[in-house]
Amino acid sequence: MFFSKKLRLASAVLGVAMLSTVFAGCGGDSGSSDEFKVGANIEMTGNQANYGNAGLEGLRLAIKEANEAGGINGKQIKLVEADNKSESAEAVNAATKLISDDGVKVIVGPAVTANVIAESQVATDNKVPVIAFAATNPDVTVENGAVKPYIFRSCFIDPQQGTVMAQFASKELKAKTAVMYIDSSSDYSKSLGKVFQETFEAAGGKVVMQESFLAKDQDFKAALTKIKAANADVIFIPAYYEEVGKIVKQAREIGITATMLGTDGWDDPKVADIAGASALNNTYFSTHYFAEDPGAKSFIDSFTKEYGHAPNVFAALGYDAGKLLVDALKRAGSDDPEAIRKAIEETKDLQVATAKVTMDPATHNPIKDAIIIENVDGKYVFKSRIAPSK
Amino acid sequence: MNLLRKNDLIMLGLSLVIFAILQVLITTKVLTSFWELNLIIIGINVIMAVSLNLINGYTGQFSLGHAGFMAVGAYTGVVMTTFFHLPFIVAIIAGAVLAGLLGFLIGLPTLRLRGDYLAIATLGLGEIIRIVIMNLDYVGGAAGFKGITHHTNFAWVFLIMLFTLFVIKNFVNSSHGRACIAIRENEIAAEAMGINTTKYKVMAFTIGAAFAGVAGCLFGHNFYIISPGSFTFLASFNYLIMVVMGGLGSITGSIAGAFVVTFISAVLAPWPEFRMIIYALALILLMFYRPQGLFGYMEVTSMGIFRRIFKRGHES
Amino acid sequence: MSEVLLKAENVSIVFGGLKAVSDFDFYINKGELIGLIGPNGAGKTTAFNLITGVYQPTTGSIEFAGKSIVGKKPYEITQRGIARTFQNIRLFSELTVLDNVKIAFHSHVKYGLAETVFRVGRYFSEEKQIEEESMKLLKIFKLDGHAYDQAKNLPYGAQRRLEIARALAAKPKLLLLDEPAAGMNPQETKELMEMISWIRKEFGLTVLLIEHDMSLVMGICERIYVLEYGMIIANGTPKEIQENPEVIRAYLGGEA
Amino acid sequence: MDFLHQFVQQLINGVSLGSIYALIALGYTMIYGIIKLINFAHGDIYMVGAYIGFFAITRAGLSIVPALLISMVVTGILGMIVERLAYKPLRHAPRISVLITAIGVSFFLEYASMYFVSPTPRTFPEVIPSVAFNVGPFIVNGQQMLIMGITLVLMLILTYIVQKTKLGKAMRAASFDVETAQLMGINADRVISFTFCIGSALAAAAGVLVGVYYNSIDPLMGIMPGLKAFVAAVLGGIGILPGAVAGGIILGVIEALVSGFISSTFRDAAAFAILILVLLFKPSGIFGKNTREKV
Amino acid sequence: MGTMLTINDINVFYGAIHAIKGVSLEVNEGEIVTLIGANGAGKSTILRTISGLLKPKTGSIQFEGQEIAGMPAHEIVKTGISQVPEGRRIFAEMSVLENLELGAFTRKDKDGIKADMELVFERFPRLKERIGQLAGTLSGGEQQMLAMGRALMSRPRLLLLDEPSMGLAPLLIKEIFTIIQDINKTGTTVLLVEQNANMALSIAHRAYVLETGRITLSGDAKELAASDEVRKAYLGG
Repeated sequence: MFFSKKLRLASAVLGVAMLSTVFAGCGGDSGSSDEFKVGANIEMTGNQANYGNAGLEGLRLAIKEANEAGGINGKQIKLVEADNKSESAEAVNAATKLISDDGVKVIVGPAVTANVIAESQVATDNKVPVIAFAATNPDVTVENGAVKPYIFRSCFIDPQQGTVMAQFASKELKAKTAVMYIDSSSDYSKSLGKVFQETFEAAGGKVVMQESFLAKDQDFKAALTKIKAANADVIFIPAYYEEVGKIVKQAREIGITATMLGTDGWDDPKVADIAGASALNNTYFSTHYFAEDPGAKSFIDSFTKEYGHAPNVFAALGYDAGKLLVDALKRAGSDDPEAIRKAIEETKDLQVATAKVTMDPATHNPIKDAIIIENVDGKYVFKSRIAPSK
Repeated sequence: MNLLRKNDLIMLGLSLVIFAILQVLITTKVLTSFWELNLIIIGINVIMAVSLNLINGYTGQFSLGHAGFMAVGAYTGVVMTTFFHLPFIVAIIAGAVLAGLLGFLIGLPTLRLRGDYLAIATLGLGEIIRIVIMNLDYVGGAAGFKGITHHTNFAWVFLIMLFTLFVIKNFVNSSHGRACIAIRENEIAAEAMGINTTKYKVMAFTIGAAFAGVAGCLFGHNFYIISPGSFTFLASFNYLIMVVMGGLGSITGSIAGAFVVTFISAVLAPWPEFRMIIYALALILLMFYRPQGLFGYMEVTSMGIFRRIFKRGHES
Repeated sequence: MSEVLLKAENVSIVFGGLKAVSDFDFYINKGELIGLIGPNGAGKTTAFNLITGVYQPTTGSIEFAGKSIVGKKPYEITQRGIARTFQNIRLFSELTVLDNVKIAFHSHVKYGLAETVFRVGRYFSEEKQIEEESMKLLKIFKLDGHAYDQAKNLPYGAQRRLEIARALAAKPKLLLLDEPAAGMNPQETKELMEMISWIRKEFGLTVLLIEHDMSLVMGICERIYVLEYGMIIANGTPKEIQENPEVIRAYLGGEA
Repeated sequence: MDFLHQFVQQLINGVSLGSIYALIALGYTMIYGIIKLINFAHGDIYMVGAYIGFFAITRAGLSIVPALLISMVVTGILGMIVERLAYKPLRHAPRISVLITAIGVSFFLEYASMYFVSPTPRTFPEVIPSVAFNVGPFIVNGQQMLIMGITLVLMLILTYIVQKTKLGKAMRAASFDVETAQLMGINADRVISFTFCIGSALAAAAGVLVGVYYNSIDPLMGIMPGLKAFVAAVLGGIGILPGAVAGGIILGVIEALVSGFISSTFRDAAAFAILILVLLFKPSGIFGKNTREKV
Repeated sequence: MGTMLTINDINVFYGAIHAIKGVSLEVNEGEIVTLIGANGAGKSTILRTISGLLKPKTGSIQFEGQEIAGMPAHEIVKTGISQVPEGRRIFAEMSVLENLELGAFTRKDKDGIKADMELVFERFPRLKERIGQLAGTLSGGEQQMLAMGRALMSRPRLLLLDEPSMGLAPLLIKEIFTIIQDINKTGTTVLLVEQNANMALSIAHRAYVLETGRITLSGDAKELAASDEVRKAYLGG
């Protein structure tokens, strides 16, 4: 009576589902020995999917090229992808799955700092090396002053960019006052702001106002109206391109003519699309590479051929991480995570799309130049190349 | 009445057997750490769903802000362990107390509202909690709280889940619980039966919030980093879906709902493009063909199969 | 001289400028069975709502057992000993018949929250007592066979009986019945009449009922109040009421 | 710029943002008025409207007005289809089932769109040159004027439809009392369908305008504005058309003022706080009438 | 005079409640038929079943030879039946004019509607005075008139009236009943549900007395008015 037919069916389904969980759990083997299993923990859906997916395209291309060139000692590299839904909790989930179920020996990603930090504990516990391709926050590889043995990155770090832009503002632009407009939902943005302020004020400038917004905001006019009133020489906006495009557009609309400065998050053709070429004039940003650099050219060509559209900076960084990984795998010669870890740490003078990199074993950050680009009528114009300060 | 106690003991024994089996499977690595993690998430979701069910399903008060209380518990807990270096259990209790207190303070004025108005007000309150946390630099603001020590494991989650189920089941099977159910069924008649409806609505809301706080604390200590982004109204929707999918007013249902939703999410993980589409369609179809959820108001203990196994009938 | 249990003096209530009940004067002695009748919209249910605290009177006083109950919430009034049924049945329809009755014992439960949650102390003994008393009530109302059925699945007449059983479980001194026979057939109505008389004696109750079924009202009430346009137009024995020209006019219409 | 100056400038910003909330809120409130459903998918309808407008402009090369009209028509039909397939079968189901279905529809629209148009934001072409007009010391740009202008026109048209046309009257009658409306010979199903059509068309217009205004659209763009619009509708008194407009504008202005004078990170919190205060002190909204359940 | 409406053995349920138990009745063209009985006897339920708001579980309802049981309410209006619901249910937030326009919702003949509107105003001059006023601000009697005028706007052949006297002062009741008689004289058949039995019987041709879902008496209105049976049905004894 109480236990109707339908209900019986429902619980049967439930039971099967439970059992299958248990059995599915038994399936995690370490993979066959004729391929290298590499994990990609990526923001495929959710708020940061744009950045994650672009990086994944670059990564896939690097792996594909390596496989076409004969793989690693005749073995093919197999990329196992997992979606972290742009949430740090899910990044842990995805990393755990990659390690325990898919048996990967090394992981590339995620794109965003917070997600990499979430993942790093699981990777460290399981002694699986990680290469972060776009997480520029210093805390990614270092904790309490000590380097995290298994966590690496293939991009430069925020202090470098922040310092570069602050020096650029005070020395080249002779700016005395600055406003910072920060994405307070992003560690990236916040830490860049901090470094910029320190450097800029040390050089005699003054940050007269700091405003904040949140990722995915649409309307910035209210805060910009306030910023306009501050009348500063430069406005520093360390943020990602989606918001940057809208901010620049709306700033110009309400009559802000001041110079705007940005960071690598600006490096995407979308900024010009959204803001409009003329609005973007009188803006500068730091980034990882310039399209006419050696190495970059061939990457851009093959990327465009592969996907039918030009790469953005995330794609380039994803590609870099892939190159770095392939190089390390070759030198490691086995899929032993410890060997891979050691090989990554010993990376030296490796030509990737954005630069020639050497891994700093003390910080697990690559030693890389930063580039400053000026937007002129919708085109990137190379401004300067600045080596890391130390 | 011994029957009640006997039933309890059987359920408890059964649960401990399941626990032992799973724990052995985990320790021997038969269940990989990915599946351990999923079991942990299921456990946390069960606590969330059952505590929300107390508010939505049993007391009939439409709350859409449950993730907010989870956030309070999570942040309180990690502050306790990370900044004050207090034991995990103290953090859990603190998370429960603070979330419960907040639930009480919020519930007192807002539970005068009914139906959709209450729903939108609680949704708003959940968002306000999240935004306030987002603006607190003390806990890392929008970028999240980092450097949390990993305390949560399967044993903690399972035992606390069991405790939650025990408390909430006992609550709803008492005069207090019946008062809440009466409010759901007919508030005016409940009041006419001598039930102080405001008191019981607030009580259910407070207890529900406190357990959400517990779940939050477990959640926070599982992921090394927590950010306000994990506690948006979409997360509240997700818990509501678990409750409705399992059946409003059924603890068994909430367990099943939490299980099914977490499971679907894990199984569909390799197809991120389709995952949400399938999930959405499943939800709509469920509402078409089984709007009362998988279990309706039913509990496992009252089901034929269970009674048959333990040779137990209704006393009548 | 019998003791007055409920006394209303000069009670009026205004809804949006309209007087729904005005200058309502009325008393019930302990142990009486009183009927309250009147045409549709005369304000009978409003009077019930005033007594049970659902509405607060605009003016006037209501005393129960010698104490004012104006300003008290419905649950407080129930706890003081007035229980009611509703015109449009308000059962806890998804719950079992037994649970419906158990709920009404609420104000007499002494065990606390901790005893509940950890199943210690008075919990089991009181629950046992509640269950036994509930079953006893169900038996009286011939509902014990349906104890585990959902209330909504009961036949209509049985639902009406369940509402009364539930009200009794609150252990009232005064029972208010709002159209207890509505929707019942003559046979059911007759049984209901007998039951009401019986429980009144058995439980030592005072009863006030609103009813349209005159066979019931005239059959069991000792005294009847007639309301029209929110005012009491007559008060007397069934015989007196049936022959009162004011009442006939109120019911059948003045202009013929 | 002094305080007053900034204040007025923020008001201008707030009203243009509020106009968009108002357009979406109108649909919310009409649908709630007639079938008492919080249509959580309404924000996603707005997103679909934005995409249809986007493709009409970029693929078919249309200018803004025809693109707006096409988007309104197509999205209006989509609204009717959604109602027909997802909500009509649940006309007599418990409220919570319909609500969960609405959440399901919302997810479906979001992720199906994501599948078809990719999660990458699209850049809306510049259909209106972004010229800034200086009105005294204040700045209003062309797009703000477009938004306010089109919103005004649409509201006038809506007022005409609802007040003067036969279907509009049927709509008002049915949302006041479905049963009696049926006794007048009004086909409730058709009226509900029509309501979804108009509400969705207005949301589509808001979507296209947002595309023009902010230049960028993506499949998840509807979540927050949808929620805000619902807040606006409740603020004004749900089911009341002028209430939705007022609620939208009030919300827009509050957000602009909070962003301008406190911090934009508290903007959403302020919006919800105002909502809760209004609900606590006047549960039926600013324009609503209080009702109580009959005992 | 032929039979206009034939109800044959209908049974209607409200959930578990068997509200109407095998009721049959007839209304002939040109008549005023009244259905009287105490509260809760099921009078309104019968009217709501005729107009399609409720569906009978069994039994048939034929209007001018056409089976209308189970037809949706908005279609039944088109066949020529119009109902003035209990409690009037005017559209309070719309003007008097709009209420009347809604009454003519099914019609397309603009001139005819205009003419009928004039007729309504002739019959209820007070409505014309308040043409632009919100219907909710009218007095009870005016609202009853509006509800009747609204029903007449569909130019019904059968008018169903549900408790037109409810809540009205005696003088007004008299006025309303005179108007009902007038309406009937101009060719509209009327089925009147009333609790005020004396008043209803005074204007009706025939009557049915309903007790707890069953018809217990029927016949010539004048004869019923004279007998003591009706009083018993109401007051018992």
